[in-house]
Amino acid sequence: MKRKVAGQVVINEEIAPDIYSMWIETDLAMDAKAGQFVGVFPANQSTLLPRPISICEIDKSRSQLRLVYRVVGKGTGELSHFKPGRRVMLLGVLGNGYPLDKAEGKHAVLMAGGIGVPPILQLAKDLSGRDSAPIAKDVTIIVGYRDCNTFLKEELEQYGRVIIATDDGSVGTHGNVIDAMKENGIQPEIIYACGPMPMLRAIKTYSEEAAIDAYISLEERMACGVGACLGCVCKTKDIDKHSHVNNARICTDGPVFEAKEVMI
Amino acid sequence: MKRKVAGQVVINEEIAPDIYSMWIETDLAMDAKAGQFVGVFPANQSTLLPRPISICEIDKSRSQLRLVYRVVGKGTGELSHFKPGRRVMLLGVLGNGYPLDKAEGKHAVLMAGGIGVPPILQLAKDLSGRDSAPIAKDVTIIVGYRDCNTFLKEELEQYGRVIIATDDGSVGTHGNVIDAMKENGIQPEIIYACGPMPMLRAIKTYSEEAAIDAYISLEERMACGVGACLGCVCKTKDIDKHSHVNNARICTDGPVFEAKEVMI
Amino acid sequence: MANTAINIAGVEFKNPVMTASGTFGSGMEYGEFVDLSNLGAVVTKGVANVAWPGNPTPRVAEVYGGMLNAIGLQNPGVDVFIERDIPFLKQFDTKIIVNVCGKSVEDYLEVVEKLSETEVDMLEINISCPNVKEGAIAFGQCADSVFDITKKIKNVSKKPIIMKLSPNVTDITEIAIAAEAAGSDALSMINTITGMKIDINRRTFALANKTGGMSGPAIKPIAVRMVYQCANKVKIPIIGMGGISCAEDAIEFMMAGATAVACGAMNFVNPYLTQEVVTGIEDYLRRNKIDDIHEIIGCVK
Amino acid sequence: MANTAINIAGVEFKNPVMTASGTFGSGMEYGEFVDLSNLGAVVTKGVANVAWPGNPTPRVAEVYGGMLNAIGLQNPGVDVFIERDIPFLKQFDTKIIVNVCGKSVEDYLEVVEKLSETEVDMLEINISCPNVKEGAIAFGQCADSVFDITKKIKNVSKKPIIMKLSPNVTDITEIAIAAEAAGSDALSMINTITGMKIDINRRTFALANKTGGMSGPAIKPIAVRMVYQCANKVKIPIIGMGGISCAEDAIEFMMAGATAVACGAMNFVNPYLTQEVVTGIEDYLRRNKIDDIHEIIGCVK
Repeated sequence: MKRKVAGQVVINEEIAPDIYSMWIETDLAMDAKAGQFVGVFPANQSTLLPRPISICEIDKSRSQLRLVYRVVGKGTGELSHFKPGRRVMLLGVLGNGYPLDKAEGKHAVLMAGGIGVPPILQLAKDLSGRDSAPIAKDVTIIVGYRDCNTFLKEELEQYGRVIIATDDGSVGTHGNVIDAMKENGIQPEIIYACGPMPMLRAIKTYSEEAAIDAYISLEERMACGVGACLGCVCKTKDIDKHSHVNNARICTDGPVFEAKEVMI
Repeated sequence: MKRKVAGQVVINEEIAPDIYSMWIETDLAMDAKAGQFVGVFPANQSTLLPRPISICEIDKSRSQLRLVYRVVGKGTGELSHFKPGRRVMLLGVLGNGYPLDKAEGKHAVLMAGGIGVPPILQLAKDLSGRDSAPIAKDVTIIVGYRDCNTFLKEELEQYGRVIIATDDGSVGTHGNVIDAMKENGIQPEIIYACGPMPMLRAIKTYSEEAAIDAYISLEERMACGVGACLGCVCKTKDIDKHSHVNNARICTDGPVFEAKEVMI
Repeated sequence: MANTAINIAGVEFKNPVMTASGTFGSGMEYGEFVDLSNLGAVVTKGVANVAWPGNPTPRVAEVYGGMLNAIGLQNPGVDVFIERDIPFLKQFDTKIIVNVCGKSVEDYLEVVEKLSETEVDMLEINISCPNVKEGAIAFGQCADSVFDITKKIKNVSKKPIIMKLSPNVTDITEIAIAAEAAGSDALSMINTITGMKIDINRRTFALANKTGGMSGPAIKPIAVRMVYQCANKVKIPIIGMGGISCAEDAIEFMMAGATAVACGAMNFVNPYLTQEVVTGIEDYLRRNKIDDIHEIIGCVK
Repeated sequence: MANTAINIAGVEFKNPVMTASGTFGSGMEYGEFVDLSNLGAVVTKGVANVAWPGNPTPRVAEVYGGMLNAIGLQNPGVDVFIERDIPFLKQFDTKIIVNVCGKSVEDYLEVVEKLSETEVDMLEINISCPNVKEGAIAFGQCADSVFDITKKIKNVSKKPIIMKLSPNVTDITEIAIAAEAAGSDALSMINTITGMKIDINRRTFALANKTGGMSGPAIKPIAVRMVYQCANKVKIPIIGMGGISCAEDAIEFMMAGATAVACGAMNFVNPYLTQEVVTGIEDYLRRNKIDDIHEIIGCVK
């Protein structure tokens, strides 16, 4: 059941230049799944719409969600100044999340780039069975960064083999996550991904050529976050269930789509 | 020199229902005079203009200003939640203030009503010579309240005889400040006033009939606070110096006017 | 409790709170947050004779106190709508107003004729969407064309019609008068105001469509002014909208002359908004000892 | 340092940052906060042939992201202005643009003729103030009357003229084209948008004048859209304004096609705004390695 609720900041710290990690106590945690997101409302009323931020980690025992976000504008800039104890208004839980069962018994490769890395953490945890029974046979995590600020790397390493690609070559493969996959001879049986559009396009192409299932998480400017406004659509191969015009709503039909279903 | 500066909240407490007292550390205190005001900027960006709030007390030794305000809307409601240490943006010091020298050697009667009471406190202090040489021969303070919530009464009593009028008759004279003046046989030689328009009109009439100088502080919706926008004008007997159309600017030519100069 | 029921063109609404077209889908999504049976009416997203794919993305952008949208009236077409959305809405004890859009007069007439045979309560005719190339706003910016299309729709419609007016005009009262003269049963106003946002770092438009329709609290004073102007020029009821974010805003529109109000973009900020406005209006009436909501309609002159 | 000088109708401005008429007096008040010599130009409060008392109070009200004003062009008349305000402004190394208002064509012409004999640099003709009963906006909402008054003023003016356009029109490009065709040297846009606020507790209008002109960040997207539309229709330079609150906003207007910009209501919120916009534009150009501000004018198409 989606709802707008008040959460409370537990911790909010910079973990890399302009990258912040915030734990929020909220009962939305009880409903959350890897790959879903929440809308975080700005406190400053100059803008009003919730910012969609993907869920990085879910701690149901403490009823907390972790959001790892990049400061890019006024909204996230303001968020970065929220201190522990502060109230934060949330809309959630939004989106479909990653289909975990598709990885059963397979070698799952998780690919992410930049601020697409955070949602992969909860996914890696779930697939590797750290908190429950393992789902995937094996988990490899290939993550791309701009430079040596490889945030979340150590945490990801708890849940599988981590391979790094960097734009500037300072760590791991000099190139993108596909380059890193090939360089390391990784052969995915299923791919889960989140990151910038060029990366997702490359993964779509690769997965179609290799005939592997790939689930990618898309981003788009959103208003309502609940499927009402039709702001955040993505062209799809098949007709969408809402308007029957091959326009899926990223906020509700997604953000995770099977790569072959979307025209990106 | 007017300026926009950041002050810091020292204390902010409710002293009567919906009436708050806030001390702010700001170097505007060094320039401030009784009867002047500051513009307090909202933190919530839904509205933008500074709220004009009169100065209740000036502590130059600590570089602090005291504002006593009534919570009437979103802006003051927000202000009431400001905690010590919080930054507050101020525009000041604004307005002309009360002419203290006019009271020299006279029996000064200070009349105020409701949220017009606060500026009278610093004025009483100055005229009675608590912090410096006494100016007035004698200071009588007549203050009107709605009911028994006679905020600032004890503080005013340090600087002169205090007479109370209340709308509901619960304390002092049942009626307005003019009623209380007459009931107590007070004979002002000069009047300083601040409060609601009907009270100021009554004082204007009384002072003209009794041929006594009276200085009254006016209020009006303001935008800029510095005399540029011509929003807060008041009809005057003589032509104003700005537009030559008998419209004085309350924010700069006032807020304190000689009662006989303004058409209220 | 005070009476909050209002009547528009013979249709009785339990309260004056509606949803603004395009911000509430057909009610399914916000049905998770509010009980649609508590609303005066659900006004649906625009429906055309055939499915429309809408505009490319980005379709939305934030601006101070509001947003721009250029959805482009994506919709599944009237047949799917009749089969799927009307039965959904009929489950609730609320009135159904269907927003109708088109690229030509014939498009509008086709939709109106089909909806006339359904159980919907009223039709809101969108002649004011700024985000589609043909039709829409072009019909709504000139009194003569508003008169013409209103007359044609009124001739075929078996449901009362509400012409939805564009604020992007010199004198909205001329348009309102034309719609009334042609037989419109009510007016709704305002649709969005055309705006633009440029991303100075990427040096491009924030919206793929370049311009978009602005909504949200930022436009409320313009909307209130237009409702006031029109309410003093026409006799047909007005449904007021534009940036309503609380019951006080709704009451402001009603005091300006609106018989009913619609909550729009602010549903995105507060998904419980419609319900809160209903309750807030009741509270205001109680606090002010007002027995009947009609006492506040147009009470500020 | 990058070139920030721009030229409008032969007048050279050291930078494109001006003040919006009516928000900056004749510069005296804000001279306490900013050095007027750092600004491209000071655009004064409107000046009529005789003193105008303006409207009753309340004249201003707050709205979401902005304000409403109905000052009613209070001013001391052109004679006092010439004697007092021009000598004051001549002390500074900035250009002087005088905003001219009137209730009849003759009023405008009288002011223009008198100012033609002074040392001011340009005249901005206010045909778009929504707050005075006669004249003003009535001249500005119809292309024919804009053409007519522009032509008459141009015939007598010895100074270059800037027609200031109203946003309260269906198609602002028609008005812009008419002004250009009649010889206007430049355009400034937008004036305020007519709005209204009702105090639901007192059940009355927030402004004595009922309606007022809306300004502030809330109207910026509408202003940017109109500047963009006009810049793509006329060749004369445009001075863009409407809710500018920082250098980024100013750059947005310039990318939409404005040659210069004016800071208005936000001076009231940030009295250092004009100076900060000047500095902020310089910073943007440096950061983006742009040599000449002309590179960004109209760069988004």
